[in-house]
Amino acid sequence: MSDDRGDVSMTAFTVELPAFTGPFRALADLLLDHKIDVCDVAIASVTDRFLAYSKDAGTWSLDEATWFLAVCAILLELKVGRLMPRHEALNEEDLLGVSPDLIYARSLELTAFRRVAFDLSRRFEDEALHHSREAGPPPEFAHLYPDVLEKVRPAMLAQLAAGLLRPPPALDLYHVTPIRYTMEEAVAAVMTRLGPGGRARFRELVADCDERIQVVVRFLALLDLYREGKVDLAQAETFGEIEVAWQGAS
Amino acid sequence: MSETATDRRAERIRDLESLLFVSDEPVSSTVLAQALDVERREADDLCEQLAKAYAERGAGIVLRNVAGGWRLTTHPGAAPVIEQYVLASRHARLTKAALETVAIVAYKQPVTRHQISAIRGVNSDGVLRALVDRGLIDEVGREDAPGRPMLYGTTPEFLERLGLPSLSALPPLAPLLGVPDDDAEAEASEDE
Amino acid sequence: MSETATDRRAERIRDLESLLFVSDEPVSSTVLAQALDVERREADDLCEQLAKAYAERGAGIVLRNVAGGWRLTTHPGAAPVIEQYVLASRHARLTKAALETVAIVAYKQPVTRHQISAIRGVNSDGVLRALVDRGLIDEVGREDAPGRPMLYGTTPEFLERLGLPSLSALPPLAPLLGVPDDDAEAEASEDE
Repeated sequence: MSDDRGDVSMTAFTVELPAFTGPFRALADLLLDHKIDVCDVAIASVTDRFLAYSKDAGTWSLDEATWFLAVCAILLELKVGRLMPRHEALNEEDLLGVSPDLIYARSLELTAFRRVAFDLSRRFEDEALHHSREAGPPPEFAHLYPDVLEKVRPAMLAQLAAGLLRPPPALDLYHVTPIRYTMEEAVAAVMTRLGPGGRARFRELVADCDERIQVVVRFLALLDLYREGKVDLAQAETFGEIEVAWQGAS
Repeated sequence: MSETATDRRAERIRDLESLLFVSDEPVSSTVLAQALDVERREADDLCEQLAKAYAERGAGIVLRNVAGGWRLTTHPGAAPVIEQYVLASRHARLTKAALETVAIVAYKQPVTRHQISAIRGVNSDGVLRALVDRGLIDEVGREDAPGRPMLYGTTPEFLERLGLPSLSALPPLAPLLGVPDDDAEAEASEDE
Repeated sequence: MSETATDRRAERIRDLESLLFVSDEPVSSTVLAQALDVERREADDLCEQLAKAYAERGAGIVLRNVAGGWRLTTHPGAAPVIEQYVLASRHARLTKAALETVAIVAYKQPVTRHQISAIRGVNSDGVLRALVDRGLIDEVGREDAPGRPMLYGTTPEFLERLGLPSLSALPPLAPLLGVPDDDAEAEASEDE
């Protein structure tokens, strides 16, 4: 019964985003099904809206709050995985709780693509030994088309010029503020400050951070370590100090 | 009579060779047939005969069916001489990430950027854009789903760069999937 | 011993044929000799042998010694077929190489021959000369640099043919380069 009530309330909770407007539950389903790109959704504004909604509703269902938090956590993880460079090991199925069989099938699929990619690279190389003739008809035929620009449009020239003059794409993070801090760095910083068997408060772990984004990345690193079972996190009261304790093997 | 027929065939091969020589892209057998005033099938026959003649005399030119048409290119053995002559090899090598991505697009097309990232397990936006810039893949439409995400597919240039006549000439993926997976088998038997 | 020599000669003719095939202008025997690593005289011999072979088999390609060097062209007998094909072609009458070159000159002028080749990644001398011959681009001065290389720009005829009042009427390149696109600009102005 309580489940039902939770469902009803969550259905009533709607969001208005550029990518989607409607019940949050429907949005979550679309995101988890990869129908909408998680990077197109500002999770912070969803959270703000949820808090406002909860306040207005006046009642708190533990079920719906838990469900909301769990979904947001998964979305954040997915988003981090998408945004962070070189976080190759991320496996979205792990996070989505899909069956191990499916994860296995997915890894086989990627392996197959990698093998095919190797085959393609050899074909590309073999084929690069063939050169085609781009010169077109010899000058004897020039009289056939006195106006060679007859079918050429300025936009076509612009496209061609842009294709040739475009700088090579660097690491692509166009949809986020440039992040100059890496997870690796942040993990190393957390581990240095904790030391083996050490304890610290989160406040201490980020004391040297200059920018908010640096704190965020360090917090994500902490979550990553928590997920791997290397640290334990405790928070006695809401908005209280977060106690971090090293649990790693060495 | 028979001699005249042979002469006409020789003349058609000559015209075919001239036509392929001036073209800067693969020429479909339909276009060739029209230009030479023959059946499409005969156009293909003539191309095959010409290709064989080149191969037999070890010519510096080869004729192959790529990207939906017939195209003359240089013999691979002459590549060192050509590359020295024309300044530089035009195409930079593709990175491992780019190869992996173009493979996924080739076999899964039309496919969204997000589906690609999901298969690769990493953000593939940058590599996807680089492949579009290189003309190997292109936007081919939008998926009929919320947000209407862009769909990507391979270009004729992709086939040309691989020397393949069509997408169906790509090596099959199924044998590489190795372990038979239950879903695939179930689907296969449903199809039967 | 003699067989090896014959093989080597066959290989050189193959390389020669490849080289002439990709070239869009007459190639001097000096350049051919250098590319094939033979004496100039032998390069001419090889060309004559190849020309004779084409003539004997009634090929669609002929090899001619014209002002400036050796050049492959089509057989005169095939001219009607070529003319029809060229006129029916739905493509722009300029080759991709020519279009690329004229696009670079239009947007980067004044620009040197060397800069164009560097941007395109291939030697563009022949294509450049053809565009000058066609009156679409012209020499506009010399760069104030060692060797004082020639600078190229587009002609008034180029603008006229495109129906543009002036160079500033060319579509802006910035949005196509993807760097400061419309979204980014909109965001930037919102931030202010």
